[in-house]
Amino acid sequence: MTATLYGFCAAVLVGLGLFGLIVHPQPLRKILAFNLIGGGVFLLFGAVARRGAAAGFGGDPVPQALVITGLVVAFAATALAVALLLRLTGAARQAGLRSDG
Amino acid sequence: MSFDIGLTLLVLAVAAWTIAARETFVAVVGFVAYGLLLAFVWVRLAAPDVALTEAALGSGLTGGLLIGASSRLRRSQSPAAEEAPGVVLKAAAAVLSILVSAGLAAIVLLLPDPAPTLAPQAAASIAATGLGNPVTAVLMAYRAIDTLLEIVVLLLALVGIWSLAPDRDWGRRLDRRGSTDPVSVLTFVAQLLVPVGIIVGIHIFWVGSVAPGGEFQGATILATMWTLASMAGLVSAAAVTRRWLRLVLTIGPAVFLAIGLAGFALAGAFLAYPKSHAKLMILVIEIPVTLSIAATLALLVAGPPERARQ
Amino acid sequence: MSLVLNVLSVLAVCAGAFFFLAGTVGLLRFPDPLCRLHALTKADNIGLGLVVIGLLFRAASPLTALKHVGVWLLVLLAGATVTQLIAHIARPSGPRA
Amino acid sequence: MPNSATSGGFLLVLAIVLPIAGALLSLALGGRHAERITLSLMPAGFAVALAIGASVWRTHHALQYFIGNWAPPLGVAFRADGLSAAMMIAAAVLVCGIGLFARSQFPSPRYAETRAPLAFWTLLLAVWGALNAVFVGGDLFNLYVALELLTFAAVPLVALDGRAETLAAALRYLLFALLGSILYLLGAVLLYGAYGTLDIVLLSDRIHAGPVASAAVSLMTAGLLAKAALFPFHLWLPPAHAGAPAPASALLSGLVVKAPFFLVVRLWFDVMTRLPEPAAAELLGALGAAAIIFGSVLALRQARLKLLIAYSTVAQIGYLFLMFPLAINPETGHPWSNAAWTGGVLQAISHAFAKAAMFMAAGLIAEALGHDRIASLSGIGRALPITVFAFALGGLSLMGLPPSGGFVAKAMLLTAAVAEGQWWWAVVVLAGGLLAGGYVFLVLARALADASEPVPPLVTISSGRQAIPVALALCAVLLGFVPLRPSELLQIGRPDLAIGGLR
Repeated sequence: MTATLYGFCAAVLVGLGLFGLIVHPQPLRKILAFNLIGGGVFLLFGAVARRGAAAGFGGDPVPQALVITGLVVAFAATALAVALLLRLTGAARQAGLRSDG
Repeated sequence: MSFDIGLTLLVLAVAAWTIAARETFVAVVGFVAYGLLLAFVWVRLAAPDVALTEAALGSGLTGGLLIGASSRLRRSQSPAAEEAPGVVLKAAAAVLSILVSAGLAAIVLLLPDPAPTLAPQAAASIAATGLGNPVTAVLMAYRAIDTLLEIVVLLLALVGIWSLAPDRDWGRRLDRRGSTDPVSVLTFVAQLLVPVGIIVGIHIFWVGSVAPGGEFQGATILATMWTLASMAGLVSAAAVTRRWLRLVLTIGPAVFLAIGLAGFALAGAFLAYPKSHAKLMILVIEIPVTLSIAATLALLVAGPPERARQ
Repeated sequence: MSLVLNVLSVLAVCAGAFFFLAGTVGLLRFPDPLCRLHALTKADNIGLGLVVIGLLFRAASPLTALKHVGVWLLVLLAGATVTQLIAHIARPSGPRA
Repeated sequence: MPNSATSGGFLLVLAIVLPIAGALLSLALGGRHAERITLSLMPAGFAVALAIGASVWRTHHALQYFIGNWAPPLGVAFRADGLSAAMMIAAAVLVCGIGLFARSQFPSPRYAETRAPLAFWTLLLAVWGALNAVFVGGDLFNLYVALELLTFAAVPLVALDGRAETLAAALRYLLFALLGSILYLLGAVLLYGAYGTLDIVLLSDRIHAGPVASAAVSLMTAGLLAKAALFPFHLWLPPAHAGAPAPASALLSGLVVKAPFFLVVRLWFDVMTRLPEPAAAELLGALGAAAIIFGSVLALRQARLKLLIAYSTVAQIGYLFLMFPLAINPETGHPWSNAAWTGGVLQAISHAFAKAAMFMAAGLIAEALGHDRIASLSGIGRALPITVFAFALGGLSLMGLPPSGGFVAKAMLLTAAVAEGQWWWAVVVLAGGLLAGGYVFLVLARALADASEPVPPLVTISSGRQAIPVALALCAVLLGFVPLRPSELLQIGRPDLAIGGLR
């Protein structure tokens, strides 16, 4: 029951993130929305894991472990995207200064 | 159950706020709260290992990274206004999102009952790994190849970030902006907190073989402590060209690979551990891996080597 | 005996929750950043302290109790630091140059 | 599929471990060593790919390996069938060619380490390892990690020069790729929730038609299409592929976009063996057709050579997806559906060679002239005849003229379309060929024209560097001598059902 509830929660989170990804023009907001979707997808893993509780475990450890891997990958993605964005902002500003001056 | 319903509503409200907020900075703060709430959800889903990772990495380190980015972007905001999305686009996006959510929710209801699970198999094989925490067994034994490749993913992200450095700044130290804060409170608290945090990080890593925790969670805490210390001006990163830094970064995956290859000879397969020494070999992998992950995460947050701009 | 402990525990946690509520109301209603910070720290320091005291009555082992107190101390430390830093930026004369 | 590891399975591990270890070593030693490590690993990696191909060919069975002796569903399997082997060999040849070609562009620094060479050589090895991981992955989540490995290695290659345009292109590429990954992962978790395994072979046994399977496969396919830049997800590709340095463009356009396509093939032909989805296959075909027409027309209108080639990639990716409506047939086991499948795969491989050669040629032309404006190419044919020859040979394959791999691939698609009575796909193939002829001719006509005004002093290009694109383009031509029928190597290890129509 809990698993189903959080499964619904995950479904709505994915939708919310997708909406943000489409409507926000700023890249940082897109990165944020991507992380929101990620949270939803990982939560779905959690719901699936909870449904698979057996053998004395509160949840299926396989999807739980996959989430940990996924979270680390998502962090790396965010860090790379943020670094690209900051560098792009800097480069664009320099290019703007040069064309102004 | 009512607690779970309340928590769900709260998570959704914060998520919606994050999307709806006008200011990016506000949205980022909302995201940090969202991550912390998700950590609670993970506890409710009987996944304490994930809860720790979510709190430390998904909310903490990611949040710190995004807060830093949003404040830097705010300072350098270009006057040209971003084009706002039209009503049609918004409506279409809303319809699409609602359809996706509804579809996913329907599928959640359609999942088979009883659910298929690998928990019994994971439990049956755990003795061969010498571990007590099934999640660690999945990460370090059953699916060790995923973990190995994932560490390489982290390193590649770092190479990617470094490759963004201006050529003239290659070989410089990674200066953090505003590091020497005149307010000494930060320095004071860093001196107090960092040793505690390091102990907590090592503890969380160490108990990972039998209890919730592990190398990723521990490494994240260590990385956070390094970031805090560098914000307070207590430490500063070495130049990216330093040989010892490169060794720290690569020693973890290198040992992982080496022991994996040794598995060919010792246990008949890549990344297989001989039964009698499985736990020891996993530990031998985990210690350098934790070190490498911590260093990589900290440097990912620090960004490319760049001259500090005034 | 356990009844007395339970009652004490519930009372302390409720009192803590009240401070959190008051702190939140203050955060939302107070006029300027310094007042808001003041309200917030009350929730963090006293509210969390009372909740921790309430949980101490139910702690399974001395080690768990020690961890509870450790959490409280760390939150106190972090709260005090962050408040100090925010106040520095937010005070009427602005941050010291 | 045997239930245990096959002999020679360890080769699959080596195919991934060698480049990954090399990338780690490059990063650790840095400086002057990165290039040396990459170049010295190339023969070994190439030999491993050949050994895998030979082993698959000899035993007529797919290679299989269980990592750590943990059998699926708990563990992760690597498998290499004929398709994997062919892709791995193609990737090895291309990576070696690109490595040799890039030596003068990313030279080892004499003293202090410099940024771009370190990043390029490390990332080149990482792309290689990631591609091999995609080609041998037998587990959907392991494939997710492999795809991310590929993304993180490929994106920084776009922005190596640090200009604002390429940074913007890289950021857009990354955002599309991340959306693709997360959709793929969403589909994977649904499959795990429904069937309790992520292993491709086990899944193909357990999966049955229903909303869960359809939703999961649609989500995963959509995510992969975003990464493969199939129309209408192609927006990120032209600026990224045109903005990257020439060797990186060759790598990205030739190989990196083929990895998600490869996974769509895996998903549709190996996971969903029992779920023919004609309607969805028609949709994929329609998107492919739109990509062919749209990409070709846009390529014709480009003023810059590298952008023209990048838009041509958009079009050529479209051909790959024509194989879905032609090979997934309502009347299963149509004798020509197998030819369509082979044609699609052959198109992926021959386009890889042809496009890499063309991007290299364009890079050399831009280096010699200092620009790549098509309107001012006159005289370059006289200055760099070998390079222009390589471009023309590559163009042959794009147009689908004999002898070339592109000809065989498109002929198979065409014949399958006619034989199955789906003539509209044949019209698209022909129209795409004509348009490709148009844009290749546009470039060649300019390049071969005599300069009306004196050509500005050119940077000299060594003939050794010019030889590499020619060699790759010749590989694309040699593929034209593959017999016009379902290739035997590619059929090894395919589920029995699909082979039904062959014999």
